[in-house]
Amino acid sequence: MSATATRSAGPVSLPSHETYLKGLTPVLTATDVSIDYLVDPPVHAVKNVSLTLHRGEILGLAGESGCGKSTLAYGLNRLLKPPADLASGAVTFHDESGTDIDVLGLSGESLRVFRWDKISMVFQGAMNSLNPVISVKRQLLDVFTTHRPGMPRKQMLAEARELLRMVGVDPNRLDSFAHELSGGMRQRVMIAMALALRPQVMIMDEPTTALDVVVQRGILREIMRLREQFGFAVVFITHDLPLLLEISDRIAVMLQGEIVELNTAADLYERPQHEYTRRLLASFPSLTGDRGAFIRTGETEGVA
Amino acid sequence: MKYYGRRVAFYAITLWAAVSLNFFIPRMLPGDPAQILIGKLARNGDVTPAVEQNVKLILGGSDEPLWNQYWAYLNNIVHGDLGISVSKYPEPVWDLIKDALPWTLCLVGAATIIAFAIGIVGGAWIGWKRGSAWDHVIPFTALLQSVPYFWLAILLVYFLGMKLGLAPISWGWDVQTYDHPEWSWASIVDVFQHAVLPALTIVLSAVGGWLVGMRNMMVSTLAEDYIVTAEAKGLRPRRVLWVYAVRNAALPSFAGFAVALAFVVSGSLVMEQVFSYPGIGKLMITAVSNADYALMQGVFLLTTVAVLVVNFLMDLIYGYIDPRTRHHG
Amino acid sequence: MTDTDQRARRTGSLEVKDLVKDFRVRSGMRSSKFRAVDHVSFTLEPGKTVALVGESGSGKSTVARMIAKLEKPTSGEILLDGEPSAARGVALMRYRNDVQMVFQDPFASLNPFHTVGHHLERPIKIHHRASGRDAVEAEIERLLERVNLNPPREMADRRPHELSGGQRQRVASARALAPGARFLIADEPVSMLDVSIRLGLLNMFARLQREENLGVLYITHDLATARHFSDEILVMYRGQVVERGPSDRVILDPQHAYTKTLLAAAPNPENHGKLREEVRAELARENA
Amino acid sequence: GCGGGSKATDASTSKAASTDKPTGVANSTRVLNVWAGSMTPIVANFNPFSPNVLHAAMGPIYEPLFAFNKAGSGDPTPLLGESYQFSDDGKQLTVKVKSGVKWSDGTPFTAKDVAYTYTYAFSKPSYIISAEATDDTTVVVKFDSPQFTNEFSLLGTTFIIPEHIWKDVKDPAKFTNTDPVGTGPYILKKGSVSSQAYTVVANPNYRDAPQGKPAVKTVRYVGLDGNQNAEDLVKQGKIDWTGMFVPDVDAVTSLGIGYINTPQDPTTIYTCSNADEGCTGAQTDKAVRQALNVAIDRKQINGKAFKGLGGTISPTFALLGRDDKWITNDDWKESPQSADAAAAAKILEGAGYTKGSDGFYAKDGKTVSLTLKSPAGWTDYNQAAELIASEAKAAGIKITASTISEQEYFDARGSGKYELLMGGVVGTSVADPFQIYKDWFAGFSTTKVGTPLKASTWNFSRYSNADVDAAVKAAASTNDEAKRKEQYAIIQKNIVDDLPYIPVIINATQTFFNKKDFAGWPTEDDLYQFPPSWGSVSSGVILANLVPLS
Amino acid sequence: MAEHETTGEDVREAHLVTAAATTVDAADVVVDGLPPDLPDAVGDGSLAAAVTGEPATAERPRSRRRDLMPSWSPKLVVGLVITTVIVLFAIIVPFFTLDPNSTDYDGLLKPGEQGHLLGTSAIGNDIWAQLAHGARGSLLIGVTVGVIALALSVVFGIFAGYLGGWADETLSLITNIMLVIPALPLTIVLAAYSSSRSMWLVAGVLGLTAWTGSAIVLRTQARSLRARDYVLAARVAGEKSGRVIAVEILPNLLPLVAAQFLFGVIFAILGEAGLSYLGLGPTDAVTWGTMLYQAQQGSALTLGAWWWFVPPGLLIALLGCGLSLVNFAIDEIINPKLRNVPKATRRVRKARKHEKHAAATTEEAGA
Ligand SMILES: Nc1ncnc2c1ncn2[C@@H]1O[C@H](COP(=O)(O)OP(=O)(O)OP(=O)(O)O)[C@@H](O)[C@H]1O
Ligand SMILES: Nc1ncnc2c1ncn2[C@@H]1O[C@H](COP(=O)(O)OP(=O)(O)OP(=O)(O)O)[C@@H](O)[C@H]1O
Ligand SMILES: [Mg+2]
Ligand SMILES: [Mg+2]
Repeated sequence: MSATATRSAGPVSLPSHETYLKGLTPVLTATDVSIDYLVDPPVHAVKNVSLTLHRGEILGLAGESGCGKSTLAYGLNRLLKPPADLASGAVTFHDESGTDIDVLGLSGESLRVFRWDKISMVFQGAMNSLNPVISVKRQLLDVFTTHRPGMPRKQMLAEARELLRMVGVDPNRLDSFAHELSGGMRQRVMIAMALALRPQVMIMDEPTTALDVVVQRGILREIMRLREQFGFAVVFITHDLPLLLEISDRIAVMLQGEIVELNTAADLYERPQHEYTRRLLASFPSLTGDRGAFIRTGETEGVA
Repeated sequence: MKYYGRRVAFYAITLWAAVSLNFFIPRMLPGDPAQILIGKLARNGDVTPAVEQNVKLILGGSDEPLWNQYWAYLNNIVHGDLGISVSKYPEPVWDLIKDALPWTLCLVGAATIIAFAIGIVGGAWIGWKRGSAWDHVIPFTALLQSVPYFWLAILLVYFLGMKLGLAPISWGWDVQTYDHPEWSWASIVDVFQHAVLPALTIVLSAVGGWLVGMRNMMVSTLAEDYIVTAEAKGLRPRRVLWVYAVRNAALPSFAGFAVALAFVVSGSLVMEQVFSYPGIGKLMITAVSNADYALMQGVFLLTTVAVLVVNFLMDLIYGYIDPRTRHHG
Repeated sequence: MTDTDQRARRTGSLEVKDLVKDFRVRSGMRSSKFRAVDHVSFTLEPGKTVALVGESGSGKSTVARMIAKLEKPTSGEILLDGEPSAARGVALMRYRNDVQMVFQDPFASLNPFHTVGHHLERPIKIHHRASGRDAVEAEIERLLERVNLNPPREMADRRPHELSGGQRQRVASARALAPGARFLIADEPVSMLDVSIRLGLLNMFARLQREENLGVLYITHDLATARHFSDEILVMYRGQVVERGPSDRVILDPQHAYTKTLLAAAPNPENHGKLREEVRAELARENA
Repeated sequence: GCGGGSKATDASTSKAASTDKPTGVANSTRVLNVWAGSMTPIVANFNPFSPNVLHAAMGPIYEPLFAFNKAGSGDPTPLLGESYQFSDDGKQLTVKVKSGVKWSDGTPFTAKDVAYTYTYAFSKPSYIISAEATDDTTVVVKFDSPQFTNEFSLLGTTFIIPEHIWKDVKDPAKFTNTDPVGTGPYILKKGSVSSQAYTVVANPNYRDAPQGKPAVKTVRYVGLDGNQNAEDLVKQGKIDWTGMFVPDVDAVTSLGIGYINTPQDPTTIYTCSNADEGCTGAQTDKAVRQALNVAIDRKQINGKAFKGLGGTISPTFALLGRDDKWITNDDWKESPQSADAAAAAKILEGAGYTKGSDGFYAKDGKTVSLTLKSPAGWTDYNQAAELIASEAKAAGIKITASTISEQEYFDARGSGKYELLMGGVVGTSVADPFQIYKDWFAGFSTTKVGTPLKASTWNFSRYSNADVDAAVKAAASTNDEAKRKEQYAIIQKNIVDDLPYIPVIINATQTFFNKKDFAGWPTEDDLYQFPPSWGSVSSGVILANLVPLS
Repeated sequence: MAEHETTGEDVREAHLVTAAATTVDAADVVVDGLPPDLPDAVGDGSLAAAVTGEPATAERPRSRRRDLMPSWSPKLVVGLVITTVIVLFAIIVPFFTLDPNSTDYDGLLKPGEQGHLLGTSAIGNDIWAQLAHGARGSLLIGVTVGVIALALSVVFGIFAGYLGGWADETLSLITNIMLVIPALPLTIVLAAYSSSRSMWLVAGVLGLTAWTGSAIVLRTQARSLRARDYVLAARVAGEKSGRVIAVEILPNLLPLVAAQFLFGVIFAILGEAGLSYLGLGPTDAVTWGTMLYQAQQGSALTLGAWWWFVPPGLLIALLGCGLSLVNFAIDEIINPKLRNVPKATRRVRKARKHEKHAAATTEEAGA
């Protein structure tokens, strides 16, 4: 079966990729992660995925709907809920301090303390990630009260305002509730919240789907800026390949639970190795370029 | 503004319709109150001619056209006059209601609140522990919920009251110690003791509904993205449970709870009958079995107004409970 | 209806004139008016595609819904063959004979309870495209074949959840074609689908359009497909049409500021790495 | 229900209070708790003319002139009166009242109060022409016709009210008299009326107060909403005296609770019997009533529905034991006690009925099918009705037993719109069935179907028979026993044959009382008064007679 | 233009229903939800298939009707078993019992005495026979009320919700008035209105007061369904309102309607018992309510005749419990989270345990 062949081969990549990796320090390493959904019949959503995220890099994760992108992201952060079950593999977090943390070995209190502080996350449905009946302020401050118990309240407030300002939301909106904010603002609030503890890794699961292209652009720009400022690493998940090509350093292409190609953005665009990547790229018509393959089959010159 | 205009119009129409129904329905009932009163008196031996004469005198004169009666009735209601009870002649209906209302409010109200509280907290817990052995509580609550109320009450009286002597079985307070309940510690304790069995009956049969509802809401809520987010934020589980999940999950129950509270004023007919509890439900039974229109209307009206008022209050305050409804339309 | 009639009718156009739609929005105690569509006019010609693009909430769907008679315009007219269109009764039925709509979400626009056959059978019967069991079945098969759902007989017996998203969208299209419509309103017909199947579907639309000489209103966010699949592009912004023109002209040489913003925001693989550079430069400037 | 019935009592014993006085504990503070059938909520009303008057007003607070003993024959006990005398023509009554009696507010009671009561506009019966106090202890009442038969009503149920208070009452119908002034052994404890109970305390001005009466200083009347509730409280010792139906007497008496059963009131099947007055249904045919009369199994009904506590009924409606002397034919002593389907069949077939394939008799193509209604909650009646339906079926008569609300019941009864009802006949309070004949069987005591009965008439069956009417009139105008008996023979012959009320049983009248803490209760041997707590007048006499033991 | 002001009030109205009905949060109802076991978004997968040579997603063709059936869970099984047993009891057993109204037997026989399986009542009715006939009576009333309430709630709920505008205003107003009027007293008054209360009358009266809660739930759903694309699509296709409701909307509300129906049945059986307790039950039929009433009136408990008092109450509770359990299963179809989440939790816990166990054994083996 072709799937097996691909797996044994590992993700396709170019030698230049190796060059690119030199001089980077890893921050998160996933080895051989497999995740199943224990439904009837079981779904093998992620199959033996290995991935290394480096400090300060934006790693794009692309692939069509249902290929296991979100599942993998949840797995990296130990957020899988039943019926998902991380069947095998290892995830290691390489802390700034130099210690390595076995993420899968964490549990209870140690896991709780680890979350958000080291890895934070912006969810696919960020629209729904804010509790609708609790004010933005409380949800933001909760992060501080839990993870920075000693912090004076005043400072927390100041910090919260600063965070909102950074993502381009009026700090006065702190007392708002989710429904009082537009979709874009909610996304930004979530990004602010994810930034609160200055984590070393941020996982963003389709943070801009369902948004207007104009709004989306604004948010992307914001993320890029913040990454430049704080130097966190980002796993950016989307099925919008053109978008990824614009913003990411490296791109992993997922197909049916496996990473089939992992390459720098430029290489991937210019020299796609895997058949699937090639097709994927081909399905985006060019906006400004010539029509290429996308001649309207219906075009009838005669009538026009 | 138009929206509120419509709401007010709605309340006005509902009130009018309910008030009118209250007037017409009892009048369609068969039965001559005088006959009923005399018949009842005769069950206990002789009825003196003087008494009979009195009965006829009291109950003789409603030969007026229904229409006139209706206007008089509306007029009286507007003036806060609920009329005079026939079965407890010449006691004004309002006085009867006034005496009964505190009992009903305290007992049924407290029981409703307790049932709700247990339901919400228990439901939250069972929902939180979804998939665990706690789920097996659900069928039992279903069973309790389906038990005929009076059957349960009678069993409780029989076992807890009679066999074990754990709690008093009649009345709202110990009439053998106090002519009226007093503001003394002992008397208050006594009133509480008398509320134990009736309240237990209500709580047992009502808790299941809240519990299951809350548990289901809880399970759905826990699958929401914002709960996952809260967990990802590394919040303590207790905080996730009580601050992030319970509040959202309990919201839908509040509207139902408000309505339940409103219906508290109509008392609990069956329970009050079983325990000779001096509440509104008892009045209703008295009214129906004596064709006491005025009393019946009084109780109906009270309930209707209570429900409307609670609905209105809910309209006003729901925004504060649920910020989502606060601003947008 | 004779063939000649049919052909004669095919020449008419669907004209939208000065369409306005106000919504009442309630906020707390007050209710205010909100103008979702503000004096929009355009004409759909047979065999032509007009694309309607614009930001989210700019009123595109509202226009579509008004044309489909799901929403009543506050003012303005919808003229079919130069005649005002009806809002109810037999006349509405005739209008619907000619104007059909394909909905955005193929997962929501098919009733999960009914078979594919049912979805097609109803419009055929309602609009008297065929009568008698066999004729209806033949018509269903013909429609399914038109949209490349093969084998049609087997497909007709399936229920929506047994179909892939692309297949569902095809069923939805077939349904819209069933009454023999001349104009098709397609409200983001492919946005819910994976990139990998979008093009196929768009091509199918284009083919059907050519074969049936359909006038199509193609509503989308996706400027690239708007450019490639339409003759004319209208750009909507806050209820108004701010720019219109031949598709290549609008995309390659935008005039209105909003159109420019929109184009700038659209992801373009050719721009890879550009955003990062921009941001870096910006930060460097700030720090300096 | 609070019906009853039992074996006939030979309790026609001594007249007044027992001679061997139980010695009690002086100054006991033990409160006597009574349930006299009041339902909650209790509303203060001590106007003896009000239909909603509370029990304590009738006997314990207000008294009539004499106390008639419903449970025995014999002379009435003097209360406020001392003696009375009818003129020979029965048109004048002279009463001597006690002297030295005071109202509970200290005002002296005189014959003037009695005269006032008899002429009080609100309570005056129409037949009274005048009542005058000829001196402080004598009252002369004049009537427009012989009133021998109203002796009980005039002397035994008319509560004497104080003129000095009532003359100021503006609207007697609305007067609730919450500060009652009476002559009885008790006065209302101020502020004690609540929705659940009220308390009366010894009247310091009571005429027997110097003798230490009443010895029970405080009596509390409670309200309860059901027999079950009351029974439980009796068992718990929280109620000391009540009269109600309890199916399992042993369970109560085994706890050391005193018990007496004094069946008094007949239970019957009311039939709307008179087609001339507008009755409809198969029961208007005498044959059907007669068949039903022999088809029912009275023994079974007593055993099952009345737990064997009912008394045997006589079709003459004379109370067996007490009124034996008024039964003019030995054949009419008892109604048949067991079912006789064959006899029923004979009667029906004789009357032209034929049995259909469904097992029920029919005539002219119409099956005999009747509905027997009883008020919901009157268990003994409900159960009896079920039994009757089942027994009638065996005799080929189709009866559907159904329960209805009290209001429907009373309405049906009053208006005559019914076929069969389970119903009680109020037993006479004197040892003479006359009152029943007059009120329940006389044609002048009824009206057409659809019009409610007039006051004081109870002929719900719409029975009307010229012979009976004449006999009733003749009996009313004489005080001579033999002459009356002649008339009774005519009445009895007719009603035993016509059966407008099909006699079923004499209801048990059960009384439960606390014999541990109180003595002086009526007993089988000394049935000095009708024992149940709800008895009007009698309850006052009994209370005054009780002594606390603890 | 009422049809546009849909958003705000529904949030509340959805919950303005009986406690039991709150088990369904209207916002969460996925009436036309996909079979939850299947992946939500099934892509065409044409590309992926082209690449890997296998279909992208393994689809299990399941018929829609099967999806509407609750999947087997212990709750459902227990609920169905209880309900079925009682229904069969009501249908079959009455043919083989003594006459429930016959009083030919001795009173208060203990269970087993003189061949009476459950003894006799005070007046000698065979309790077993009464229980069986009572089951029939109670169920008939329950089902009748369920049907009446359902019909009314469909009219007042679905029609109102779908049609909107004035029709909605009027129908909702009636619903709200009915909601405001206290049901039990109204029932009493209506029941007292007719002097001979046949079973059908009692059922009718209960039915008239039982529908409001369902109507509100259904209305909220219908209002949200009204805006569904497939309903709009049907309108664009030219379907008439009546057909849209009957063919497009109703089928998707089936689980909800079924749940409301079951609630109606439980409500009716309990309501009938309550009415009977107050002496206003049916007069021409044996039901569990009338049995309880007679037992209570006959002081069954104080007489020690538990076999007279306990069984009818217990059967009511059991039937109610059975129906509730079935209802829970329906809730789970309407809101798959309810079923899947707890089930998933159990599965994963089991898998973990299994893994641990396996790990332990391998360790042991290694040692
Ligand atoms: N709770 C679940 N139970 C069963 N299968 C699930 C569950 N959640 C996800 N899956 C399956 O796991 C696979 C991967 O899902 P995942 O959500 O990770 O996809 P994705 O790549 O994030 O897709 P999208 O782009 O649509 O977000 C899919 O086939 C999906 O159907
Ligand atoms: N029923 C309604 N009531 C009130 N406002 C509405 C209603 N329907 C639409 N609107 C508002 O009208 C505006 C236009 O909506 P419309 O759906 O036409 O936008 P759109 O261009 O299709 O957006 P999208 O690209 O997101 O689909 C939006 O602001 C929307 O909120
Ligand atoms: Mg995803
Ligand atoms: Mg749109």
